[in-house]
Amino acid sequence: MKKLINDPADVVKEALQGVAAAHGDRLKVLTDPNVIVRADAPIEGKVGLVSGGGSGHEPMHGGFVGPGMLDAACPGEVFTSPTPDQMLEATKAVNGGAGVLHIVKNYTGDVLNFEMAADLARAEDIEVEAVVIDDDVAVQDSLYTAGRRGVGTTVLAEKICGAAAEQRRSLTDVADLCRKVNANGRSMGMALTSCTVPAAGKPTFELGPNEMEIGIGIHGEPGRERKEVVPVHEIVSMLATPIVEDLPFGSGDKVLAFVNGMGGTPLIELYIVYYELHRFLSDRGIEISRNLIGPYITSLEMQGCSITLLKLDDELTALWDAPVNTPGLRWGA
Amino acid sequence: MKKLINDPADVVKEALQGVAAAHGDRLKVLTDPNVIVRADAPIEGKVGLVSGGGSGHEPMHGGFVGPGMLDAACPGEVFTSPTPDQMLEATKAVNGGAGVLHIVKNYTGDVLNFEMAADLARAEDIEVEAVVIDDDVAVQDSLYTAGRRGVGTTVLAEKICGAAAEQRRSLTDVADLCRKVNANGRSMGMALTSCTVPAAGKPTFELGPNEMEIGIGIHGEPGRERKEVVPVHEIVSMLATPIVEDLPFGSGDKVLAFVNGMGGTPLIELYIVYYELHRFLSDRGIEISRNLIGPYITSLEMQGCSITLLKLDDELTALWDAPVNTPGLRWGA
Amino acid sequence: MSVSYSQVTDWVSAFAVAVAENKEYLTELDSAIGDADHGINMNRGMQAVVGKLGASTADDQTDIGALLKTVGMTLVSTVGGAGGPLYGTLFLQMGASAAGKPELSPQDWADALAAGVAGVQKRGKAERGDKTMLDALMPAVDKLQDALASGASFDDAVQASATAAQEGMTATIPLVAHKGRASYLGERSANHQDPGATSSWLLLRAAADTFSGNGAD
Amino acid sequence: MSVSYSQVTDWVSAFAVAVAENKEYLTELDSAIGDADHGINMNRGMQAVVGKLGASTADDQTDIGALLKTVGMTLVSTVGGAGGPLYGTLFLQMGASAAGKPELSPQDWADALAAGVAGVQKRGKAERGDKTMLDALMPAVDKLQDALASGASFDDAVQASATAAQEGMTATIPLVAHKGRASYLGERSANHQDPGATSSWLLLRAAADTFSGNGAD
Ligand SMILES: Nc1ncnc2c1ncn2[C@@H]1O[C@H](COP(=O)(O)OP(=O)(O)O)[C@@H](O)[C@H]1O
Ligand SMILES: Nc1ncnc2c1ncn2[C@@H]1O[C@H](COP(=O)(O)OP(=O)(O)O)[C@@H](O)[C@H]1O
Ligand SMILES: [Mg+2]
Ligand SMILES: [Mg+2]
Ligand SMILES: [Mg+2]
Ligand SMILES: [Mg+2]
Repeated sequence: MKKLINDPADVVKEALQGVAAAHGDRLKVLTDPNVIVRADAPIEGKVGLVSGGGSGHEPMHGGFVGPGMLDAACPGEVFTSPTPDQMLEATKAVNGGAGVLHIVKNYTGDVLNFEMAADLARAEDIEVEAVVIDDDVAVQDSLYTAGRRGVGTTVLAEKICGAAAEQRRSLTDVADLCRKVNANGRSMGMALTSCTVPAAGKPTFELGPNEMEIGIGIHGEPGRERKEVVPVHEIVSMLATPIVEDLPFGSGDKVLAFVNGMGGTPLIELYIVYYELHRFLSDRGIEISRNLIGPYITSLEMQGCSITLLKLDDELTALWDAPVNTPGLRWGA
Repeated sequence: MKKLINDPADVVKEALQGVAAAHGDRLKVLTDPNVIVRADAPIEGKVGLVSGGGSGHEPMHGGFVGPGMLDAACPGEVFTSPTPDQMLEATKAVNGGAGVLHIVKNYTGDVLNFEMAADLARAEDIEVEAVVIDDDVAVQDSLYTAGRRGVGTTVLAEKICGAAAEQRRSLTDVADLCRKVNANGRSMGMALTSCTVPAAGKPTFELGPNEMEIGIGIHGEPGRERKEVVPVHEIVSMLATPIVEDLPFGSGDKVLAFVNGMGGTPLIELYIVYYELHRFLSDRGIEISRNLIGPYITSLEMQGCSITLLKLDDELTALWDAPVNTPGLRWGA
Repeated sequence: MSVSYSQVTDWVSAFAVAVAENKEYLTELDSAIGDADHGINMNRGMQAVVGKLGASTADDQTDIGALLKTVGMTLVSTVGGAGGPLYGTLFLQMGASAAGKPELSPQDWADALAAGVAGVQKRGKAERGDKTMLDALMPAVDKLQDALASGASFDDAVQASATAAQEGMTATIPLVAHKGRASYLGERSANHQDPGATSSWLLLRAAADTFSGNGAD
Repeated sequence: MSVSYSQVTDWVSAFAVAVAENKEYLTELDSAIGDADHGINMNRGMQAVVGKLGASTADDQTDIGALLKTVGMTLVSTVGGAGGPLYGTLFLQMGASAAGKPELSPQDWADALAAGVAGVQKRGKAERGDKTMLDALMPAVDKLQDALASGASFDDAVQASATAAQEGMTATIPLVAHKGRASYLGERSANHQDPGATSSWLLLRAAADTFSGNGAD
């Protein structure tokens, strides 16, 4: 394992010290337990937005803390959901009296830890709502499973709900909006190479020199199937077809197209993916009216990409366009 | 070789089509020859800023075209300097009557092609100045060599000169400013893994499972030496020591610290690098007053990082802070 | 025959040792069907527990319930993932069941374990056969209760309980996961042993080793 | 004995074939001390040249200078890197030297090549011994001039010139590069053959093959 780290056990701690050193002017980094908070939190009368999850997906979530997006993020160990005390601390730190929304990706660990934290926060008289994001079409939903995973739509939900919270919308409103984003967003990813959890010291999985994994999870969990690598236009079709069929997205729809890099993917390749996605959607009469291209929800050094489509209406579009000022996503400010 | 591409020969073309599809509202993408231009170019009375180089370093340079930064970028084939006809076309497209500055990284190919282009542009009565960036301390300068390579300072020069050009400073002024940035910027990089040029189909170089290359070039050219991988605090010292000693940077200096990812490096690692760099500089009384952390001048999927330090004064700081609105770098707009 | 406060401490310590020894193995199992962190997570948590218990200077070692709650709270705040809330809940509910008790009778032990496992089931909403830690824990509880009901010695009962956990663990191999990260694998999760069931077997084996033979008095 | 318009075309085509055949080899050499693109670049350029010459319907094949200029311009606008301007300049300067000529005498050929190589030197500001294409080109020009001056046949002169290029190419192996990307390697650039010198040898060998023996008339 070759990484730019010191001791694997210190990865999260030292990265947070880096965040504190780099962005101390606008973010507070709490330790014991670890929380990244807007420097100006809590904001009186504003719904507080809290998310969190395992580390290794940067810039998500810590890089999305700031005006117009999250109020706080709870970084867990690498690929491990954070603990309830982190979420409780974050919830208290951002509670400006209008309640706190927990944006939770649908993984058992995230859900369970956020549940415990919400119970603890409510016991301290903080109003908490939780919305679970489950947008990954790779693994089909069923009564008997933990449900779909939460992936790319999380980034979009954090941005859009962040904008709504800045408008001082109520907790119920912002939570409903979050559910609406989740209901209109679909994602699927793929990997060309594995990632390596620092504490594990070796690749999570092995892919042959000509293999790819379609439907990969952001922790390197395997997905739908392992295949021979094919030209990217076929890969885009393998990802976009189930996405489009699932919602479904159809002719006349306007979408936000999010082409995400898994962490080790050259940006030039993501633009080729975007080119193919643009063609794929044009052929079906689906119009891309907004886009986001880059590594925003990553899996350490994994090479690969994911595609997220979010059906847009005027409300979502306006909230997407609203100013945001975070280390990871910034415009209009 | 596993990549998200179709035919290796079409990588640059299709990525540019992706750029056109994604950013057509604010960028024009010319083909034959390939140039990325601000949609509103040429701007009457503003010095035009043109840069360019091989592709594979994205977002540099194409991602830096827009208000407050470049007016046009010329993308060559992967890791291959673009051709004079591209630069001539770009120069003509951005010439608003105040002349055009070519920002050239110091590689023989870039220098020669930009020289030919400048000759051609001058023959068409366009005033052209060229500034060559040569900030890489990895390879020492000497009378007998082609000189130092141009790396991270290029990004900073494009941002800072872009801001100056927006203020309608003269070509001489902006060119002098560019030389000032170059004179005050120093960089050095390292690699944990190789990159693979799509048309070559295999890694440019091989590093053992425990080896790293110190002083790597952004095209995978070897640098100073090959070593056993060590903890990142030692790596930062190996990169920052020659940088600090070269200018030299000393106690009381304020700097912009730029921690750059080579394309395949997880962001969490770059924050650890930043943490170590912050400690390294603090120990020497050097104050980081601005920072930039992320993959901005990349080498395809190479894992590794580079550090750039730029000595700041009030002028450079103000120009750095000025609004910029490009796909790759954006604030205040 | 009963379980003393210090034996409960010994059990927790023995589990910590077993987790440390099997850290790579548990992570390996998790990388096949999950996200390669179960051993790392459990070890981080159990090391924190060991630190906590070692630092505790309470002379008053009379409340096994309080001890188990401390273990549970420590796991909840250091493990993360699914394992943290689930093992945390297991110990918290065992602690509630054993609240105030200076020692546990065989039936107290069985009741506490049953309460803990019921807590895991309630928190995680999984069923037996979902390929989770419950597949080791539930047979272990059943076997323990049955053995005690049929008059077996405590020694034999805890041994039988550990064996049932082991069988339950092994039985996860052919199963298709329906809960946790492995569930996303569908059919591909079969032919792999569940990491959580494996750590649960270590937990029950540690109990058998600590409480039986010259371990128990 | 002279070089006709169609022989010049043949020479250019033969060079294109040689570059295509040695594309991987040239790139391999460049990856050892440069950026792994020399073969790819030169091949892209020479394929464009072949396309251009094939498409040209000029009946009027009287101006070898114009032909060489077209080759040069095509290389300048398709190769990029250092190779583009350098090989482009080589052909452009050869074209200037041969301007208006329908055929080239041996001395015309030698003068054209000398002009091209002088152009390369002026553009790239490299010296002999800097481990560049000049280390193949300059000995080739010298040998060609010397051979003709000492009364050798054109056949022998072009063969001698190619041999000198080959020797110059091989002599780049121990050299430490002072120009181009390889210069950043310092001492580590020694023990590797320069890719540009290698493509230049292919150029001169193509000339020898095309102009000598039954090639030249
Ligand atoms: N809903 C659930 N109920 C009971 N046990 C579960 C549940 N989900 C997961 N588990 C157990 O948790 C184990 C994984 O724990 P761990 O790797 O620490 O957490 P994570 O899955 O968050 O990475 C699984 O092997 C399984 O035994
Ligand atoms: N200044 C120079 N003068 C002459 N030849 C040079 C010079 N710099 C580089 N070269 C030649 O160019 C070759 C490399 O060409 P190429 O790989 O196409 O371009 P780049 O170095 O830009 O990638 C080198 O092997 C060397 O022979
Ligand atoms: Mg986990
Ligand atoms: Mg090159
Ligand atoms: Mg796990
Ligand atoms: Mg080269």
